[in-house]
Order: sequence, then structure tokens, then C-alpha cells
Amino acid sequence: MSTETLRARLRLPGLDATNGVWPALAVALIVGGTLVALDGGSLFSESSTISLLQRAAGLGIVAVGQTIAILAGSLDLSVAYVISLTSLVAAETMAGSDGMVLPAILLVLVVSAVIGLVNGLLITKLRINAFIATLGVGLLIKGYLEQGYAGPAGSVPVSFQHLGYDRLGPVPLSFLLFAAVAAAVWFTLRSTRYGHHLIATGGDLDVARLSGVRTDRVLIRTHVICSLCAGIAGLYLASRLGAGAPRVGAEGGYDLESIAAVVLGGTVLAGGRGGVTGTVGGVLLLAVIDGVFNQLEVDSFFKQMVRGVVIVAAVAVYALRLRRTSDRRKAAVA
Amino acid sequence: MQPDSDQPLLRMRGVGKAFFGVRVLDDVDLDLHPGQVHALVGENGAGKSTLMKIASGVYQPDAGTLELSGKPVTLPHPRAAQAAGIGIIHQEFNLLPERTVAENVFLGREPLRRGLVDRRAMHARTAELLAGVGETAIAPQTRVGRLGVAQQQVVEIVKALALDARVLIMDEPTASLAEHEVELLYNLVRRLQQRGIGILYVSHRLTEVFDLSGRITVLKDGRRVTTLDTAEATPDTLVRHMVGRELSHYFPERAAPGSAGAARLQLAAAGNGRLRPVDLELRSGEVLGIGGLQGSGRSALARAVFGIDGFRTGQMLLDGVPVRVRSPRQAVRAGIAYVTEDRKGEGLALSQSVLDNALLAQRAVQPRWFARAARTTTVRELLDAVEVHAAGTGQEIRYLSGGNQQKVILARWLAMKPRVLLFDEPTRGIDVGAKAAIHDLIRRLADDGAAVLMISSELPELIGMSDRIVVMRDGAIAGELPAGASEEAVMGLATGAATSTEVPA
Amino acid sequence: MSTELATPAPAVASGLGGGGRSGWGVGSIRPVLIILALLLIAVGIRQPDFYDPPVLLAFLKRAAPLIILAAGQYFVIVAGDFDLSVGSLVTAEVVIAARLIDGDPAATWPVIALLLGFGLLIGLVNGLVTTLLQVPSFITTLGMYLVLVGAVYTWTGGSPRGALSEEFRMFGRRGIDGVPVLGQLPYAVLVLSGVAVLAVLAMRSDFGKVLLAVGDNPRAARVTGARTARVRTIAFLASGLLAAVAAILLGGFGGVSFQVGQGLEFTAITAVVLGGVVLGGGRGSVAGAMLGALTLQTLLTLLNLLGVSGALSSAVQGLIILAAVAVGTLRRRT
Amino acid sequence: MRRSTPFLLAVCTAVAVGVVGCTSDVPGASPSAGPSGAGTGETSKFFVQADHDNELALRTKTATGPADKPWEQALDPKTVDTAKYKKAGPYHLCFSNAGVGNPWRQVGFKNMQAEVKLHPEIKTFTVADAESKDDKQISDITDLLGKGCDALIVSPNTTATLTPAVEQACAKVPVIVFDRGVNTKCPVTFINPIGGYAFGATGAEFLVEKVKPKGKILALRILPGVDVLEARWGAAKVVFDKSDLDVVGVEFTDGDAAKTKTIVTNYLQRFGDIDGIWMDAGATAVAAAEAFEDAGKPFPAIVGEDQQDFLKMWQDKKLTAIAPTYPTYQWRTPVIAALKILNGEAVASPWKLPQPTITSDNLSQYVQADMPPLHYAMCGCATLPGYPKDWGGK
Repeated sequence: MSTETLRARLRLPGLDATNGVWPALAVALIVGGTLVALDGGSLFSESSTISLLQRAAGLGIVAVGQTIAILAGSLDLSVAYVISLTSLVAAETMAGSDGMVLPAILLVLVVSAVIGLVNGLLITKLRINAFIATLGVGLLIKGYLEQGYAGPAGSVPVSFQHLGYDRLGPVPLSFLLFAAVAAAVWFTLRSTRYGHHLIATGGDLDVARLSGVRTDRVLIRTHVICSLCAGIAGLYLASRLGAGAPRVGAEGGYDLESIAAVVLGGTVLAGGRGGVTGTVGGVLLLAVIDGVFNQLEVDSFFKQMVRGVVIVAAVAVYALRLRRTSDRRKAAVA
Repeated sequence: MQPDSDQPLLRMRGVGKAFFGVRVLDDVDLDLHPGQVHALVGENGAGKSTLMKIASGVYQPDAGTLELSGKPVTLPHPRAAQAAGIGIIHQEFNLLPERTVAENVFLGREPLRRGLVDRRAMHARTAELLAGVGETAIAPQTRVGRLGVAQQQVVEIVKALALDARVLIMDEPTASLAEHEVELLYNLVRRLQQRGIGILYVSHRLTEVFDLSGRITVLKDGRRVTTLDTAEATPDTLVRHMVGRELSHYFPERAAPGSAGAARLQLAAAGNGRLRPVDLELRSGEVLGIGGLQGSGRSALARAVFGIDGFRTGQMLLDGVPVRVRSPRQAVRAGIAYVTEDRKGEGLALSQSVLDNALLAQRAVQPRWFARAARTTTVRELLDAVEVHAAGTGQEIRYLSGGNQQKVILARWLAMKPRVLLFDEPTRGIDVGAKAAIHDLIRRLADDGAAVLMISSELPELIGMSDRIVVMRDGAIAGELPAGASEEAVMGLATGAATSTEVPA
Repeated sequence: MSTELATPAPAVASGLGGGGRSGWGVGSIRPVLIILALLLIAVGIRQPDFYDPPVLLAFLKRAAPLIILAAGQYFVIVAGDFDLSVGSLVTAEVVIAARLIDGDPAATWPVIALLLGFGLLIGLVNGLVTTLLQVPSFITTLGMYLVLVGAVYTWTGGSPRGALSEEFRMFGRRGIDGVPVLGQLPYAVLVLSGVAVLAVLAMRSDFGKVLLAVGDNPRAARVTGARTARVRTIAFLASGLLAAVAAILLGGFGGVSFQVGQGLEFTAITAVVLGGVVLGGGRGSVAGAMLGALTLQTLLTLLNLLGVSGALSSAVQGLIILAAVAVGTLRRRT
Repeated sequence: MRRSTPFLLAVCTAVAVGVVGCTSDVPGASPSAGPSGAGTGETSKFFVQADHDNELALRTKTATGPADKPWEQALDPKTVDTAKYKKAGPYHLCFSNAGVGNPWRQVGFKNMQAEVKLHPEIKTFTVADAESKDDKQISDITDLLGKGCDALIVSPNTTATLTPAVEQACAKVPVIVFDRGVNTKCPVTFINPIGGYAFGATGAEFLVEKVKPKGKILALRILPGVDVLEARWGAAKVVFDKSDLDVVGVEFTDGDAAKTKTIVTNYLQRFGDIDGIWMDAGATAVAAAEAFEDAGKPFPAIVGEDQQDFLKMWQDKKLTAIAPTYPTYQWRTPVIAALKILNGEAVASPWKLPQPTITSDNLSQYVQADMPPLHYAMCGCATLPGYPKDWGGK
């Protein structure tokens, strides 16, 4: 125990699964880098770096939202369709005119917030399991999209496309947006009451409730924020694609991919443990794997297999580490 | 500002509550004055916890009123209760293992600076509070999950203190504490008393009630039986009020000295990560009591025998035959039964029926493809034999009282006809009536030739039940005492006052 | 009409495996029975000849695969896990069958045996990774999903090869002709009833009860002598096996394609939940799960009969699910 | 708003059905409720009259070029000068592929790879697979531009969304777009067969000719929002609207055989019999036909595509059928075009390839028993290296 208190006094982070993703990322970069180099390409050439970060951005923004949903002990399977919907809302509202950019952004935020609110209310007030609730909402949006849209619609003005195409050196604007969103959420979790209450809610609903946390509000707010992130991702895709695309979310597999990125980042699916930093690592890891295989021109199917194995393996390692620590803990107690 | 003490801090009038149409609380009055320790006693299911939950804003009363210092209040939410200055310490820890001590203590009311959580203030304040209860070993930044049970309890109390509560509700606060920690709690309670805080103290342990309380309210079947000054009360009168019948709780007749049979369970230098090599002999027909403080290795011993955290070194013999028990399953098959101290966590499948819970062991260990009528009938008989009170064997077990749940678990094991039974705190959180019944059962099992090992933190129980008492300390056997040893003797060995040469593992 | 529909209800209710209770409580099958009855009435009104035995049987034949999948998914869910890999498993099985049979009737039976074996194998892997490596089943099976999809495409070079033999397709397509009253008795229906009976028996057996206990409180189950890891693994085996059976029927019914399994995992889970089974385990009956699947299929048929466009059906599906689950939970709380 | 009305309506229906259950009086939701339930619904906003007429006209034109190599032929070509791109080999060819997610693209991609093998002057052939994700394909293109390609072939995932990326590319290298177009004229050439309108019309006209007046037609579509498929339906719709056929339903099948069969079976129950099946893609033609077989109904007049399983069934069961094609040999042409461009030879732009139709007369020459069921007969790949093994044949 005394070493523990020392460690705590020195503000050293305890052994935490979320740290695990960074070594993994390093390994991926080194191994991948060498493989690509042997193949005669370069993983770190400007163009490939750009497209790597570029692709990390979209998923990243969604994954950050997904992170807090999972941290709060919930889950959001509707994000993919929210992305598609908001990309359309954005593009159709802008309809190519610079003047409409701001209104469109606002509208997108409102729409996604409302969807998040619905998710939250279904889960808290009607007590529907988050899995089913968000799945159902997703289906509703899907139906609306399939019914209403026969393909890409609307168009965004060039001024708005900067978000999708500009960059500072090798770093795309969109990646900075991702970083900003992540930072904001990280800060929220660390330094606001809501953040503390969120993690408490995910850790143990009853404890949080009995400690005076309004868990329902926390969950609702969490789902709103999660949807907002999806909305922002939708905005980014709209600017990237120059139009709204009714299937971009589903085809991108953002729902399961984001969850994968989150757990890859060491956040526990059961909630209450983990964080945004891990998720950022998870997203980068997936992006690097993607990039490497792109450079090596490995066919996408094989890539998918590897992705599946990596995810399971990573979580298995985390689980192992958790058990080790908890064993040590038990030993200390007895 | 101190309200004058003739005005009650908390006044409840005609409080009633029903679940699914079942009245669990009916027209209850209660006054709690500043600086008063008001004990709330009654059997399980008497409505104590419901009353507490109403007082702490978890439940809303269907009828009746609450007043705080004369002002009527409604507590729609625990937060409202906190704001009103009502704090509650629950029986089970309400802590988040993943969060730091400070984050736990201030959960739900984190101090803010410019709208943001002020960690520095949070840590400083927590350190103060910890110092206030004489606990300096804990750093506010420590993750609670890394603390020991007793320390977590302290955090739990500090968490309530952080409220500056005027009213403090304590639900079985000593349930998870070892004897020497109880003393620490006593001092705490008295200190709070001096601060003019009113304490609603709920406990099954009458000794505590008499040690601490100034006034006592007795509940039975959701109604208030009586409220009286502790000075006027005696244990017997109190028990009479609680169970509605004269019941001076004496323990069942011990086995005649020397009547114990052959050695059933023998441990030879058996140890593991938490236990130093232990030598122990458990004979058929005897009840062997295991005493010791929390974390002294009592439970670790039982869990090792039962194969939950099995022995790594040494040898274990059943009826003289060496056995290796690596999992509970193997233990059960070897004829060992284990009644856990953590009923909800380890004992019961709460959503399943009484019958399914009672049948679980047989089904798990000797699965059949087609339901066995014979099995079911025997288990039904056993359930009757141990006098389980339930709406029916099909009822979900979550709705039974602790005592009845414990009886179901007993029936479950009896059906396996075990040779060795391990009881870990068999009567924790169980009301007086059921207690006696369970004690009788344990004794009867021993008389029928089973070998019983019984862990208990409750010294009267330990001494009253056991034919021999082994006391543990720091994961090793500190010493053995004969039947009817004195509480002092037990505590002496447990705390190391007797021989303080041992060094912690 | 409603009475003739309602009568089977008690029969089914009494025949439940496991924790299903009559009444409105969680795990009760009454809500789904009522919804099903309403849907059946509606269908009957729009298409009076729906209750002619042959038509009804044809309907059951189409519903059989989903019902069987739901039964498999039930075992996993009631043990507290998920199986997201069934959809891709179905696809894999069909594609494998086509390539191995390659139109050769003689190969039919060996291949069927192999398919069942493959289903068990996948279930085994899911189970072991989940229990031994303690990876949350959501992640395990998500990974398995990715691996299977990738593997199948890689193996077939991206487009199914070979062809199914008529003998193989018989199970999903044909039936015993000339049965009095019924006309044709589809093999699929026979298989379905076989699976249903076995599933219910399994849940009434000791294994079923232990499975429920494990899903309810694994620690308690273990301390009572249950081999929790083994029990959960068996649940995954069942899921894999039944997925294989469903695949055989689906392949027979529709023939080879990569789409055959798409999204089935979510449909199955939805069906199970619709049947009153609680995600997280320990509550609900296999009969309910299968009825849930039947209800879902009926709903789709009805939507088609009502001329609700294909695009919309997903939206309506989502709505019905939310409504049903919400009603279930609300009823419980009053 | 307009689009959301039927949505709401159906939702209300659902509430009625699912929750209240007062379905006995839901005539409001009779087949006319959903737009697709009756008639052919609204005209897709993808429908462009001019292109439509142009394509239908093209069907009768005769192609210039080697008769035995339709993938080198072009319909009334307007050539463009490419001298400015002339450059000495060996070449580095790049290809941004939308994806290989379906058999058609699989066969096509195999054709392209084989075609590359035919040309030693192609030193490296770099492919980026977008996995049918628009945003990935955009990144892919930027990525490829960093690799020093001499020419870039693009098969866009969607038209609108890829346009900016392609414009970027045009500035750096000669770009060849095929299959799906982009909304910009910057590529050197755009290669595709006559197109969707022709495909759709051919099938529809066949039904008009074969099915008795007032006959019931069921239109089966893969999924909405894919321009090629939208065009096919757009043209078919024009034909049907002009005819006296009764289109009883337009359904989306997701290309799932089982789902298709279920839908068709439901329609057979609902309307007793269906006289003609129109499809925007042949993938599920067999399943649709089987639905009739299993229901013990006579086969309808049916529109399929050039996939082997359908052609085989057609031959065995003597179906009344037609198979307009969207030939996969068009995947060979971009490589040929790229090399022409790099040689400074003029190329047709746009490069319209002929789009043969399989009828019962020429059916026998396209049935290839030893090829996989989902292989596309119109692949022009029989002479390519690695055939038939690489295409999964034996």
C-alpha cells in the first residue's frame, strides 16, 4: 500500500490498460514502416502521411463521441446513420452558397443533438437497452434516408471544402479538428463535474445515483454529445465529398469501427474505465494498419482479417493486464 | 446555526410505502434530535431499509410527511436529501474502485473553481477529513480499488462526513468491520454526536445499539412497535418487541466433549498466496469456529479449502485421503459445501426462482437432460425443513429476506449431503429470528456427523456455537481455544496482544 | 379469429425453456405473443388465404432460418454474451458449400457434415477467446465477424465459385409433397420444429437452468460448482451450429451469394430482444426468442402486403422494435 | 417535405399495426400508400432526358474498330488529341478502384489486371482499393498522385463526391475515368458502354413486347442511389409509363437472393400471378425465377443479366428472357486508352463502348458451363492470359 500512496503522491499514473495502445502503435509504426520501406515505398512520405491522418480524422471524431458513450456504460449504434443524415443536411442547406455555411452548421448540430436526445430519453426514461435503442433509432434514420434520397445530394461551397482539403504542412485541417474535439472531451472528462459524474455513472450506476448524481441527465447529455460528434464528422465528410451522401456512414462502417477503436484504446466496454487519449491511440493504430496495407497494396479483405485479429488480441492483452493487477490487489488486501 | 435540541432535526410522521401493492411501511413516526444517536432496530423485512431510503431521498413515501428542523420537506432525489443535510452510509460500499479517494469522497458535489472541478481543493479537503478520523495512511489520489476493505469503509464514512450532514444515517456500519475497527467507529460516532449531528443508527447487533444509542425505535412488519430510551430498555425487552415473542437467544447445545468423530478434513502445511502454511484438523460432528480480524486469512482459508483460490503448497486430506481441489466444482464433488459471506455477489442467481436456486448445485454438478422429479421433491422438502418463507418456490429469490435467502442456500447444500460445510459469516445481516434457526441447523448438521467450519466476526456467535475456536492472524493460525473461551482471549489472539511476535506477511 | 390465434399462447407459455415467466415481467413472452397475434390478424385481413395450410407453411419455411438463428443467439445472450459473428458465418457457410459441392450431388452430405463442423469450430473459438482470454464477447465476435468476411472473400477471390447441388438446396427449397391437407410439407419446417423442440428441451434440462444461472450471476454459479467457462462456450457452440443450420436452409432457399448473411446478426439479436429476452443474461425464454423472430418475419410480410416500400420497412421495423421493447419494460415497472 | 409524407404515413401505419393493432381498418395503407406500391412512382432526379435519348439512339449505331474486340470499339467517336501527354515508356500506371465488393467488379478487375500483363511497357501498376468508401477513394487519389504515376485510371465510387479529387488529379497527370462518370470534363476521356438508360430500356421494351396487355410487372432493384442503377430504372419507367402494362411493385432486394425470393413470393401471394419481372441487375434473377418455380407458377417473362447462373437456367428451363449487359470488358479499355494517350495517339472522348444484348438466339454462345455461377459472360476475357483459372473457372 505504501508504495501505492507514494506513487499517488507523486501523481504517477497507475498501471492502466489505456497505456497499452501506445506501445502497440509504436510497434505498428516501426514494423509497418520497415515493411513498406522493404517494399520500396515509404510510410512516412508526405502524401501517405497526409492520407493516413486524413482518414484518421473522420473515424476519430466519431470514436471520441463513442468513447464517452461507452465510458458512461452505454453505447451508440446509430452514429453511422447520423453521419449520413448530417452530411446531407449540411450539403442541402448550404446548396453551394457561402452564406448558408453557418446556418447549415448550426442546423446540423441541432439535428444531431436532437437525435442524441432521443437516444438518451429512450435509454433513460423508457429504460430500453442502449444496444436496442440506438439500433432502432439507426434503423429509423436509415429508412428515412433510403426513402428520401436516391444518392448524393446537395453541394457545399468551395469555402467550406477547405475543412476537407486544407492542411498545415502534412497535417490536414480535419485532423486538427479531430484533435480539438478530442482535447475538448478529454478536458471535459477531467475537469468538469459532468465529466466526473459521467465516469461515475459508467462505473456504477447505483453508486453514482446514491451519491446524488443525476444519472439520467448525465446519460442523456452523454448521448447528445456523442451524436454531436457524429454530426461534426458528418460536416467534415460533407466538406470532403463536396456533397451529402446517404450511405457514407454505413459504408464507412463507422458504428462498429468506432467501437473497435474505443476498445482498442483500452476503454472497457462495461464502462467507467478508460479515456479519450486511449481512443486517439486506437484510431491512429487502425489508421496506421490501414496505411501500411495500402502502401503494400494488400487486398482489402485480408486487411479486414488482420484488423479483426488485432482488435481481439489487443483486448485480450488488456484483459490479462487487468487480471494481473486485480490479483495483486487482492493479495495486498488479504 | 444549531436548532434548539427540543426541536427535532428530522421528524417523520405517518410515513407509508408500498411496492407492487405490498405494504412494506405503514404509518411510521420518528423523531431525531440534534446530538442524538437514534437506533432503528427490527427483523429483516421490518421496513428499516425502506424507511432509511425514504429519509435519504432514494424512495418517495406514498403517505406521510418529512420535516427538517420544523420545515416540511420533500426529497425527490438523493441529491435533495444531501442538500438538506442528510447523509447516509450504506451497508455495501458505495465506492468506485476505478476512481481516486478524493473523487469518491466528493462525487456528486465536486468543489468548483471558475466552473471547473478544483482538484487541489478536493485533495486538500479530503486529506483534512481523513486526518479528522485519524486515517493518514490513505492518500487522496489513491485509486479506491487499491485500498483494503477496512480502509474503504473509512473512505465511505469520510464521504458521508464531507457532506457536513446534520443528519447521518448509518446502515449496519459495522457489518464489514473487524472488532478493533468497530472501536474506531464508536469514537467517530461520538465525535459526530458532539458536533450536534443527529445519527439514525441501524444495526442487528444489539450490543452496539446499547453501547451507542440514546433512543431506540423498533419496527416490525412495516409498523412502529415502540420508541423508548435506551436506558429503559433491556436486550430481552427489545428482542420481544422485535420478534413479538419472548426469545432470549441462547445457542443450541454443544456436542458432548470428546464426542467428536474421526478427522474429516486435515490440512498439512497447506498454503497459498494469502495463507502461510496451515495445519488444521476438522473432525466429523464438531463445529470448528474460526476467529480473527478482517483480512486475517479466515475467508482465504475457507476459499482455499473450497478451491476458489486453492492451496498451492502442502496437502489436504478428506477422510484421510489426499485430495487436490482446484475448483469449487471439485470441492462440491468431494462433498464440501461453502456458504459464502457475500450472499448477493456469490451465493444467489437473483433473477431465478427459489427452486432453481436451491437446485443449482445438483444441476451444476450432476447435470441431467431431463428434469428429475425425485430431486425436485427432495429439495422442496428441504426448503420446508429449513422453514423458508416465500410466496412459493417459483418466486424470484430477490424478493426474499436475507434470512430466507440464506436458508435457501442451506437447502441447496443439504441436498448435496456434504461431508464438510464451510460457513463464512452465516448470520451476517440476518434478523434475530432467522439467526437462531440457522444456528440450530448448523448444530444439527454437526450432530448428523458433518464436519462444520464456521467463520464469524460476531464473538458471541463464535463462542456460543463452536466446540473449538481457531483464531487467525496475518494469514496464519495464531492459536486455538477451547469451547466457551472468553471474548478477551479471542481478541487477544486476533489482535496479537497475546503474542505480538508475528510479522505481517 | 383472435381466439383461434390466442389459444396456442398458453401451450407455448407452459412449454417455455428457462426463465420465462407468464405475465408481464421481464422475460415474459406475453408481450411478443400479443404483438404477434395482432400482426397475424392484420396479415389475415389483408390476405385472407394466408391461413390456408400451404401458404402458412410457405411462410414458415421462409421464416425458419431467422427463427433458428434467433434460437442460437438466445443461448449466447441468456448466458450474458453477444454473437455478432453469425451473419458473416452464414455467408461463409453458403460460399464454402458452393465451392466444395461444386454442383456434385455426391458431395452434398459430406459437405453438410463439414458445414456443421465449421459452425461448431467458429463457436468454439468464440467461446474460448471469450471465456479463457476474457475478451468481451461483443469484441470477440466483432473480430470474428471481420475475420470471417475477410477470409471468405480472400479464399474465393472475391466472388463465389462452384454451385450448390439440388440435393443440398432441397432442404431450403423443397418439401414432402402430397401431404393431406397441408399439401407440401417443407423440409425447412421440419428442421425448424426439430430445432425448436431440442432448444426448449435443452432449456428445461439442467444445462438450461445452469446456463440461466451463469448468465444471471456467473460468480455464484461458479461457487456453486458450475463450469461457467464451459457452459458459456457451449452456448457459443450452439449459436455456431444453429447458424450453420440456418445457412444450409438459406443457401437452399436462395442460392449462393455474398449478401445472404448480411446484417443477420442484428436481426437475430433484435428478434431475441423482441421475444422478451434481456440483454445481459439470466432472463428470458428460448420460446420467446423464437417467437420474436417469427414476429419480425410476420412484420416484414405485413409491410410488404401493405405496400410499404422496401426502403421504408427498415424504419418501420426500428419503430416497432422500440415500441415493443418500451412497452415490455414499462409494463414491468407499473 | 414531399419525400417525408409517405415516410410519416408508413410510420403511422406501423404504429397502428404494431402498437394499437387496429389494422382491420388500415385501407389508408393499401398498396397505393407507399409510392412504390402502385405504378412506377416519381421520376428519379437522376433522370436526364438528353442523355436518355442519346443513349437509346446509340443502341442502333454501329461501332468502329476491330469487330472481334468490342472493348476497342467506339460508337460514333469524337477523338481528342493527346500529343501533349506523349512520353517514353516504361510506364507507371495507377488505378484508383472504387472497390471489388461485387462479382461484376471482381470479374472486371481481373480483366484489367490481365490486360496490364499484355503490355510489357507497363513497368508498375499501382492499385488503391477504396473499399467503396468515398472519403477513402479521395485520399487514395491524393496518395497515388504522390507516387509518380504517368497516368491515372479512376473508377469512381460515386459521381458527385469524387469530382473535386479527380479535378485535383487532372492538374498533375492524364486521367482516364470509366464505368461511373464524374461531373467534370477534365479527364482526358471517359470510358463506358452505352449505359444505364439503354440497359433499362432494352429490358423494359422486351417485356412490353412479350407480356400481354394489362399484364402485371414486378420491378426488382438492388438499392437506391446508385446512378447507374437509377438510370436503368429511369429508362424502364419511361417505357412502362408509355405501355399498358401494370407495374404492381418496385422493390429493393439489396442483391440478396433469399430476400428477393421472399419478396417475389409475397407478390405472387398478393396478386395471384406476375407476368413479367424487370430487374436493374441480374444478380438475383435466378432467385426471382425460382420463386415462381417453387410456387408452382409458370415462369414469367424475365429480364436478367449476363451472369452464368442465369444464362444456364435460361437455357435449361427454356425461359422467356433477355439479358441486357453492362459488359465487364470495359475494364480492359482504360489500360489500352492510357497507353494510347501516353503514346500521344488520339483517343475517343467520350469513349462509348458497344453494349451487346443476349437473346435466346445468341444465348448458346455465352453459356460457359465451366465458369463460376456469378461470372459475367460478356467479359471478353477468353483470350487473356490466365483464363479461365484466374476467373475461377476450370
